[in-house]
Amino acid sequence: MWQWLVRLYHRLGSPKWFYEITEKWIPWLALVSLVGGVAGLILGLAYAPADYQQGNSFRIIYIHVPAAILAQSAFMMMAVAGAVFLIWRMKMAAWVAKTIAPIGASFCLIALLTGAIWGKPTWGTWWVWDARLTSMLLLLFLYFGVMALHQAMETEDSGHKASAILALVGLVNIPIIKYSVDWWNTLHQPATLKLTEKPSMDIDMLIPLLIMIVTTYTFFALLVILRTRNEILLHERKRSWVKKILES
Amino acid sequence: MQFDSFAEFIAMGRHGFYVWLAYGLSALIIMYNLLAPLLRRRQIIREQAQRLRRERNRSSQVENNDAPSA
Amino acid sequence: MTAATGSHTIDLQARQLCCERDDRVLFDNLGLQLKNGELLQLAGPNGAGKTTLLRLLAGLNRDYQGELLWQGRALTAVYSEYAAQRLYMGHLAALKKTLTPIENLRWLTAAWAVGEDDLWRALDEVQLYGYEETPCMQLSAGQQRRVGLARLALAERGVGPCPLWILDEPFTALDKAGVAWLEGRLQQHVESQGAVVITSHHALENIASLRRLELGALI
Amino acid sequence: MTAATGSHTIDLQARQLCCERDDRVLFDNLGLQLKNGELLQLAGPNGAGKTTLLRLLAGLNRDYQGELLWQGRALTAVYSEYAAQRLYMGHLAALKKTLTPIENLRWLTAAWAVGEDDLWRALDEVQLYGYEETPCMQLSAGQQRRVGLARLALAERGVGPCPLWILDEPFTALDKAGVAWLEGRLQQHVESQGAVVITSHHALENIASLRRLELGALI
Amino acid sequence: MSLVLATVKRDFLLAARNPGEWLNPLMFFLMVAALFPLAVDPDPKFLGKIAGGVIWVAALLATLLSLDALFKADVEDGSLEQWLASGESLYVMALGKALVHWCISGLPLTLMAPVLGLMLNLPADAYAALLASLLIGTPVLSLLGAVGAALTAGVRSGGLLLSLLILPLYIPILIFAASAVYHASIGMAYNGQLGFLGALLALAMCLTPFAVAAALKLNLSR
Amino acid sequence: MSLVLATVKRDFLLAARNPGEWLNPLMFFLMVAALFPLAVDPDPKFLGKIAGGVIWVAALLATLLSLDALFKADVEDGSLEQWLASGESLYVMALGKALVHWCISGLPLTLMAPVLGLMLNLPADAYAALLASLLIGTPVLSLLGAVGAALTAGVRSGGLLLSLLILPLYIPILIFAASAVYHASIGMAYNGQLGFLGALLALAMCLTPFAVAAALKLNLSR
Ligand code: HEM
Ligand SMILES: Nc1ncnc2c1ncn2[C@@H]1O[C@H](COP(=O)(O)OP(=O)(O)OP(=O)(O)O)[C@@H](O)[C@H]1O
Ligand SMILES: Nc1ncnc2c1ncn2[C@@H]1O[C@H](COP(=O)(O)OP(=O)(O)OP(=O)(O)O)[C@@H](O)[C@H]1O
Ligand SMILES: [Mg+2]
Ligand SMILES: [Mg+2]
Repeated sequence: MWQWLVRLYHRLGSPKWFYEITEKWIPWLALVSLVGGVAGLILGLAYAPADYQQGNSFRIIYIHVPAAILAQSAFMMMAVAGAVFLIWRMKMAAWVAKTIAPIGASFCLIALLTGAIWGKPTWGTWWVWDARLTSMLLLLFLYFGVMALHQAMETEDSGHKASAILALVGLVNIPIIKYSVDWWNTLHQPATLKLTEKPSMDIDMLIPLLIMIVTTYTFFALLVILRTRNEILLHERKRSWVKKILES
Repeated sequence: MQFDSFAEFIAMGRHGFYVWLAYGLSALIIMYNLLAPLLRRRQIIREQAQRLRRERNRSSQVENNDAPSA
Repeated sequence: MTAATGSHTIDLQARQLCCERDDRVLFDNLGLQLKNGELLQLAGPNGAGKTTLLRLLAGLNRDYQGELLWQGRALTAVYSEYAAQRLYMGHLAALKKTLTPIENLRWLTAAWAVGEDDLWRALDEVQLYGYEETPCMQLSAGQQRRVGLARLALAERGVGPCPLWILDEPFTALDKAGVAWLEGRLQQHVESQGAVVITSHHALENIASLRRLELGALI
Repeated sequence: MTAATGSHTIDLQARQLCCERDDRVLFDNLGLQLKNGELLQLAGPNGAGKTTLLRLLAGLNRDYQGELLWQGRALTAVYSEYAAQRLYMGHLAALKKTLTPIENLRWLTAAWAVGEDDLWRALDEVQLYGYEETPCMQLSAGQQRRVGLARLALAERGVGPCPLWILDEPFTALDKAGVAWLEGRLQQHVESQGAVVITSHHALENIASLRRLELGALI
Repeated sequence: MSLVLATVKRDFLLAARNPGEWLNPLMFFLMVAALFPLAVDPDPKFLGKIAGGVIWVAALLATLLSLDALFKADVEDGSLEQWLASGESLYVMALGKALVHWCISGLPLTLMAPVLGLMLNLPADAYAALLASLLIGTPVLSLLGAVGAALTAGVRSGGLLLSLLILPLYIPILIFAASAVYHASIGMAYNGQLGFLGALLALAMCLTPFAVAAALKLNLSR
Repeated sequence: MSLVLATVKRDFLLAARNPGEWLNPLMFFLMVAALFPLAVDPDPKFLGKIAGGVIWVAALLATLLSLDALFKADVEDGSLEQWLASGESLYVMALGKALVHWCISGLPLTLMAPVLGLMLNLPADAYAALLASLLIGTPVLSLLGAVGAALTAGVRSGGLLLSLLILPLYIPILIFAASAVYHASIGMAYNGQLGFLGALLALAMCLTPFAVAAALKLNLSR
């Protein structure tokens, strides 16, 4: 088992292996994303029953919730990749961390935008300082910080390291931020406006949601792979195997 | 199927604007995320192939220049 | 040779110049005159006041007693006219580290009518060929200095309309080839009726019309 | 002579060192060894990689391939031990402009057991007598460099426990007397079994055990 | 003039090369505005009442922070010395620098403000006044700020000294602008305030460049 | 260790030689707090309600601004290079720098806060909570801020980038501290909040120096 992990680690650390293996994965990931997306959206938009309170506006959930969940876990992945880079100096990890940042930020933005749009018909306002919303906004800022820091550093390598450090510090802080914001909000503000937290969901509503969540993760993997391959091409351009690709 | 007609589907019972705005914006962001790496890939390949060609040319020139003296 | 330098008469005079810094008199009752075709080297030990005097002559420091004249008129009175005819290079290179040599040079020569090609050729001449589009922060110490010196290369091509050069330690960080190039450049400028004031600890032996002004040893 | 330098064996080795910056290979497969009593001058044109190599040897840049050994062990592994025995002076002088030379020197030598008197004497030796309590921003370019060089004067007095000196262009901005002093100081240090690595465009002729390492001409 | 134009071009180029220069003030603007509900009270009705003021304070602070770098880099790398050596008019140079500064800080702030209005629940009637006041007010901030930036350019850790010098000068703008937004939000006329801001702008355009030019020359005493 | 001590001493000396370093944050603190009544509504009752929050926001922004210079000067003049060359523990160095920073920014702010309380009509019951929360909270601000300052030390115009990086991390402190003051002002217990701030302080003391040390090493890639 350990042997196998070590081998996997070394393989993952090899840009060539990654580039070649993902060549095979891409069509499958794209297919799953496409089929899942189409199926989830058709089921969610057309077949799921309308919410008895919110009517059809609740259908935003099928993009909102997957995006929100993904945005949070992407930050974790980014920090872990950054840590791997800091500790073992694995270049691949740095590239992966670098590519996750803008994608995670995009999903964070999607969650915020769709949430805000959803808020208008449900709460009558685009934005309230609810705990969830606030911590999501702060997450977006953390993403922006990581990206801005990366591009501000003089050299690529110090950019990788700096943003990895920041991502780790942010990772420690996310639970603290979340906790404090939850606590602040439940204390300050009576629960006039809350995300609808229905304990149980209609199964017809739930299935498309699950499909969309899985699809979002697949799509995320696809995006990360595409961007990482670009980094590989750029940084390994002097290796003979890349030259072969360039010449073809 | 929850909707009787396409028009109804679009209208989403008063909430059409919000639903479609949300999905529209998301689609834009997602499309950007999908297209950006693909376009970037093409750009990288174009640039690097050019660079390679330039280097090839230069090194072959140098060899040509060197040949008589050697 | 160059139209620009030929058509101007250089006449910079200092009379009874006196400057003190923090109660130490750096120089007192100093007089000098600079004409076309001359090179004046300010020499002296560290802290003698070379940089201070150079900045006075350049009109960048007005904290002195005595008179400074350009073509017979007070330097402060004809400053903008004077400024258009002298090139000043201090310790600081006025480079933006995120910009490339070509972009920096374009800014440095904004006041001159210089074509793009001239800029590229000037960079080539100071041995920055191949580095024209590398951000300056990635250049070595000597390469960064060379970006600033490229202005002198331009002047040679007849496009730098500055007959009077005022240079503070221009040899800093240059390698042997660079030093030789700069010496040649100075010589050439002086020969074509320009004038140069320079501070340097470097011995400038090859230039005919060299004058040295030794500033007081403090130590 | 000095207790400090005599008691340490210097043994710095580089094996198959290779470093590239932005796709340009600066040096490749470079090997060198430095022992007590040796002076190694890194020479070469601007941009050859002298500063880069110097920082690798000082352990301040770890972006290289190959091996760097201090007394047979990897430099990074024994870094703090190594650091205590080598003195590094880069382009930047680590001076605070609002503090005086004596205050700056006190900080620069914090790791050594140096008495107040030694500090004053060291400043005196680099010709900063009378400027000990002038804020550094009021010093001339050469005088500021001298504050940093005062550390070398201290080492001479047997209190600077650094047998290995790593200096980047230490002659910058020095006048003739300063250059002479520094050359003498280097000579003396090497004679008393210290070792020096230096980058300089200056020709160091007077030192017996001088070795030059010419880094590649790029141009 | 050629140097001024070249400098304006170069400054835009620098901003493009280093997007942080104009993105960071924007982010800061967003964040200061976001701090308030967190520190004070997130109740939408309450926020709506203070929104105009908070947005203006945030805009002011964001501008203030971005000013620090306005001349400092130029002093440190010797560009300023070259301006002075060029003998060109420092008056025009000051105007050019302030213009660039406004384009990369004031203008984006103005465009971003409606988003903050949404987040702070600004009453719908007040958006026009908010935009108008920012559009007229932020150039004044840039112009006045340039004076402070020039005065402190030679000073290390000048960032705070700058705030100290400039904040008092910013206060009239803040008062009038915030009051314009507030009046708009309760449905009253606000032309008076805008007129005053416009007058300030005209005044600042004429006078501040002199002060900037004089202040820049100070950096040359050495 | 000797270098760390020497550096701490030197930093205090620098602050004494250049009083702006610690006076400016203080002035800024005063002024931000003074801007609010101008921009919002000078009614004392209303002010009393928001006073705690406003004071904390002002303290936070003042700290943020003073952080910019924390390592930047050391990077630029080569002091950082000398630390690294010395081979001494950067962890201790980071702690030392944060300590000095707190002494010349957080501590004076804390001592100044009651004056602001008076100006903003803070309820009498809340002063103890304000002081306690500042005393525990500002060191955390300095420690976390040191991480940001170290990360941006090599970056030109890092001042704003720093804010962007650090503000989200400051939010928990702001929330708990402001809520402590608010609770005190309406006569409720606030030990919980202070306890949380204390826990954050302990955590920050242990962890942030690692991040600072790692970040400082980045500046040596060249
Ligand atoms: C900008 C505004 C909003 C943001 C930033 C936001 C953010 C989030 C986040 C972070 C989650 C948690 C996903 C998870 O980890 O499980 C979530 C879930 C959810 N949100 Fe939103 N939201 C916003 C507005 C709304 C609105 C207006 C509604 C509907 C009235 C809504 C309904 C939901 C629902 C139903 C869930 C899933 C329930 C759950 O997992 O607890 N959200 N949102
Ligand atoms: N931070 C950097 N990033 C990328 N390339 C760099 C960086 N610093 C230096 N270089 C490149 O490395 C090469 C060597 O630089 P280095 O500073 O070592 O030269 P040097 O020999 O010290 O020259 P000089 O005599 O001018 O001081 C140069 O070509 C330079 O362009
Ligand atoms: N800003 C200043 N305020 C007060 N005194 C100063 C200032 N700048 C320089 N001095 C003093 O003026 C004297 C001359 O300085 P200057 O820089 O002209 O010397 P220099 O001849 O150029 O020396 P170097 O060869 O070291 O460059 C020095 O003694 C210095 O202490
Ligand atoms: Mg000088
Ligand atoms: Mg060098």
